[in-house]
Amino acid sequence: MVLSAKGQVLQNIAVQTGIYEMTISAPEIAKSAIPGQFVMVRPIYRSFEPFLNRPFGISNINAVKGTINILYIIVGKGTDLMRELREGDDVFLIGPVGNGFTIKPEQKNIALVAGGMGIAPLLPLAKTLREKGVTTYGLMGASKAAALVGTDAWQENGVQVQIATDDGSVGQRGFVTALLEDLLNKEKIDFIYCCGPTPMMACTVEIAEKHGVPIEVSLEKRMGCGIGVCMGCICKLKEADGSVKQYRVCYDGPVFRGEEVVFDD
Amino acid sequence: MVLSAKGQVLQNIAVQTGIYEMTISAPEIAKSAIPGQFVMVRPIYRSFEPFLNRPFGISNINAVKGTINILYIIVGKGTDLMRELREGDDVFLIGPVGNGFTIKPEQKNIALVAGGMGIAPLLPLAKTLREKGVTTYGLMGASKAAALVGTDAWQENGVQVQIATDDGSVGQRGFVTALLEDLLNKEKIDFIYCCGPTPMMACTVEIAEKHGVPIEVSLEKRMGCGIGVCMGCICKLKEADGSVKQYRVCYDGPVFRGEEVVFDD
Amino acid sequence: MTKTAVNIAGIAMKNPVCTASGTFGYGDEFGKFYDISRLGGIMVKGVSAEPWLGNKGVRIAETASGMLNSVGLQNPGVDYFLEHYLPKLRKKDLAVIVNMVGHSVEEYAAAVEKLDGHEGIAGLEVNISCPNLKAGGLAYGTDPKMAAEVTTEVRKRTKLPVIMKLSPNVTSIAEIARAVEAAGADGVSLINTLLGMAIDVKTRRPILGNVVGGLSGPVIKPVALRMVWQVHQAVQIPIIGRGGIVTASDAIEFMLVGATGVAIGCGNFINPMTAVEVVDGIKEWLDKEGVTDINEIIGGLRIG
Amino acid sequence: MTKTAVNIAGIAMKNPVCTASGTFGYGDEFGKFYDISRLGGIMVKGVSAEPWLGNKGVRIAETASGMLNSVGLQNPGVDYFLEHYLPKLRKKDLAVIVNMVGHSVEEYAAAVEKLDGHEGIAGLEVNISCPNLKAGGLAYGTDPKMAAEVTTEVRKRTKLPVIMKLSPNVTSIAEIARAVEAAGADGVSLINTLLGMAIDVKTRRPILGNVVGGLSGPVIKPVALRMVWQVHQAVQIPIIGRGGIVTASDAIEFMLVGATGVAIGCGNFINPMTAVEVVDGIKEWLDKEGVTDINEIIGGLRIG
Repeated sequence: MVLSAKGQVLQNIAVQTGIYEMTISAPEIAKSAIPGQFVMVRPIYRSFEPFLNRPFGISNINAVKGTINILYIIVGKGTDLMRELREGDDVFLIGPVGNGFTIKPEQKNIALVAGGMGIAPLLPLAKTLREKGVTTYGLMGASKAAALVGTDAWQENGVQVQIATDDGSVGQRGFVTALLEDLLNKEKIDFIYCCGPTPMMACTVEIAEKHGVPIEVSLEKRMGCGIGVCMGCICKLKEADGSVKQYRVCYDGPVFRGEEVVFDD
Repeated sequence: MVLSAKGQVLQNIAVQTGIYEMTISAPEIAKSAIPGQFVMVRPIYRSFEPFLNRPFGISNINAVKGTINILYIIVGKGTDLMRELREGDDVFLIGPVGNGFTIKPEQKNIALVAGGMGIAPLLPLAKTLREKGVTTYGLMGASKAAALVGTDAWQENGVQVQIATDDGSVGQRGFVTALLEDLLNKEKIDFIYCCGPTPMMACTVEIAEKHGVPIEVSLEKRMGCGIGVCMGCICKLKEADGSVKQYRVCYDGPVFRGEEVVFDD
Repeated sequence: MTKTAVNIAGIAMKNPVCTASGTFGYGDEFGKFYDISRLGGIMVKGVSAEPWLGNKGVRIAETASGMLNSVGLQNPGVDYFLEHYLPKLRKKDLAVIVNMVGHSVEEYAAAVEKLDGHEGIAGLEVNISCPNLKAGGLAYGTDPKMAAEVTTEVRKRTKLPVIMKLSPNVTSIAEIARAVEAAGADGVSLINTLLGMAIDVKTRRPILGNVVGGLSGPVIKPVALRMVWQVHQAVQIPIIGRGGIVTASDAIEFMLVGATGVAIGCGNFINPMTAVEVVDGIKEWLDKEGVTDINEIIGGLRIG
Repeated sequence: MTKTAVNIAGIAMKNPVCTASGTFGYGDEFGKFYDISRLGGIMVKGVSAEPWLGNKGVRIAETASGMLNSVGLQNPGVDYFLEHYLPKLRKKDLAVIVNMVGHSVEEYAAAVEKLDGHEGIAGLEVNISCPNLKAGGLAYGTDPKMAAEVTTEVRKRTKLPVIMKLSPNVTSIAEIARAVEAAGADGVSLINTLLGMAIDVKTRRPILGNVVGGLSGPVIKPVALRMVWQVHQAVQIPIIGRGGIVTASDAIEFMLVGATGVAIGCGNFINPMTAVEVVDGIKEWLDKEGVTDINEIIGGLRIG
């Protein structure tokens, strides 16, 4: 069940330079959301400007408190207005939208591979995996220490965290995909979940396939509606017969099996 | 000096059903404003929607605290958003704009005639008149008791208040102009200041002229810019030569000498 | 009991509210939010004789109080629509208006021939804002002769009500409306999107992969109202009005200037409940105003 | 030192930012906010050979991210302008572009004859969106022949640079631009307002006393950018771009699609500092981007 509802801002704080986390009271959405799903947000409840809602992966789901969290980075008009929101302000929400990650019982050792803000959907996933009692490795890639978000939340959920930064200001210098190579060489991993910039996901899928490990990726695309009708967020998937077809990231995804995705942009 | 500045909401409360009073911190505007001037307000500082600023007569000027007040009634999108504002929110302001009331030393007995929200500019005027130590009568007309605003503030400033309501739920039943007739028959009034609905002002001017009492009226018109360039708020004035010319309420007014105004709408 | 039913060129609808083509898919997705049988009608996403892939690159750009799209009419084709979507829509209680697109008169003809005679189709809406590839990409809807030609070719191939969807990118939309009326159109719907452009100063590139796109949203409402009003004075056939409708008040404004029906476009994007909120809001307004039959307000604008 | 000076059809401006006609009066009012010599130019409120009173009733209606106006070009006439405003403007360091209006070719001719030869006028902008009373109120700017005729008549009466202000309410603005270029225009400015309408459902009446009005504001920017880009590809003469510019980024977008100069319209209404903020913002952007001469970005849109 997808809902369009009024949410109330409970907290809206900076967690890094230019990166904010908003806690929103939205009981019905929190009740039904699963890891990997997202919400469409309109910052000013009573205004149609900015016009389009913004998609944000749900970074925390608290069904008991009836709250969800989102992480956002200030990029333009919409996020600029979101930053201004304070406790008690209303936001317009559509959610939970999209298909979440699939979790199979036979999975015992799991790797989460995140790039930058891409860690958002992998945070509630870590929580769920912990409840399932599986061993989870969290590999995080960021440009620099000051751009790092979410790894604490991973740790709190028992994830074995490794970090790679472009400038080496924290963790290993280089790409997160190098960490994955090492991990797959050392450990037997049953399944990989990945979210981040397109090139990073493309490379991650390549490595996963090389090691024969199944992988799911969560794609990000500019979206108009988030509910499958505007045809703005098209991606290409390989079909069983080898042909390539167009799908909607918001409605058919955002989570897809890594091997089927055509990473062409 | 007219300014375009960021103001900060200090308080925003309902003073009647559907009528609100906002206290805004705007030191430079508060420093230079005089009674009868107004401000243009954009409710959401960071948004151009709603597009046009709204004009509001300044209902209180506190140069010491650096604050101004405005009274507003919920009529549409703009005022609806204003109602949502809370302490600490920013608003965009242009002001003080327009020409205030003229106050001459020889005036000893003064009548303020207000209709509904038209009392707003007559509130700071009452304050100034008290400082000048003149005797001030305040005649207020409203549809009903529940639509009455500002008369307490008049009283606090030593104004001798009389009220007329259409339904008689408070004060005398009928029009405020009847109160004026009585007053002018009883007392020697040097000058009248008036603000309210057009028909009420037209009638007030008629009575003032009949009794040979000079009068200033503050006109209200739908405005685009409030600074004299959009030509949206045109009114007609009689010239000395008997001809009729078009003037801008926002820039050439909003205060005009009663006898020169052509009340044709 | 307030009467909200309208009849548009033989298409009976229990209320005047439709969803505009390309903003509501084929009805599936919105089933998650409400029963689409609450609507007067659905104008399904435009279908072509053969499937279209649509445009490459970025397809959506936000603008002030609106958006640009250059989706390029991606659609699975008439055959797929008839097989997979029409059967589901038949089960719903609303008028199914099939929007058709084409790049040549032959393509329009092929589409209508495939669509004609299928149970459950209440009428056809013909999008003539598509570029005529044989006329250097000039849109059919920008020339009275070309618009009339498409009308004639579609008209002669079906008994279904034919509604021509007019382009606003013209000097005189009344002239185009008269041309399609004379060519046998049963109704017109307007406005389609305004041609626009958005630039990214950081990259110094157009935001849309297709460079230009169609502008929609509340931004175009003033232009749409003006054009519906002009067309209402120019032709006798009924009008379905659209352009930035996001509230019941918007919809009523379109009916006052002459629209018999209204269509909700990207209002469906920003709030999935928009269309049903408009249905309910119109009803409330009629009751408040004491209007017993919605048909009384069509073209009821008071002037002078 | 970054070069921000541009030359538009012989009109030299220290920066490309002008204020659009009808949104800045004759410069007086804005002196309260800043020294108008900071601007590249001013396009004064349109003047006619004889004074015009403008339209009756409500003249302004707010719309989503924009506004409609039906002021009706109220102005005190050329003579009054020359006597009361031009002397003050001469003392300012900015290009004074005089906007002209008329209801007949004769009225345009009369206005230009009165204006020609006065010191301190840098150029003329000719508003051809006015209705041609002899052609049933059809706007000159909506017909290539009529637009060319006005251009020719103005052109032959002055040596001043003549800039024709184009109407966006046309099927092909490129066609109109070519017509006025062929008739001797030195430049074009676009876009004028889009014809629109606003309705008050409470009264069921048009909000504007004139029923229809001109739409401006951020709403029209996507259409304006598209049209400037089309005209830039169609003609050789320089373009002054306008339509919803409220930020420096907006102005740069117009220059990227081909405008040599830009004009701030109702952006002046919502924030009196808009024009100077745009002047400063453009300078900042050029420095940040390492562009040493603003002329480099004109038409510098990257495609493909």
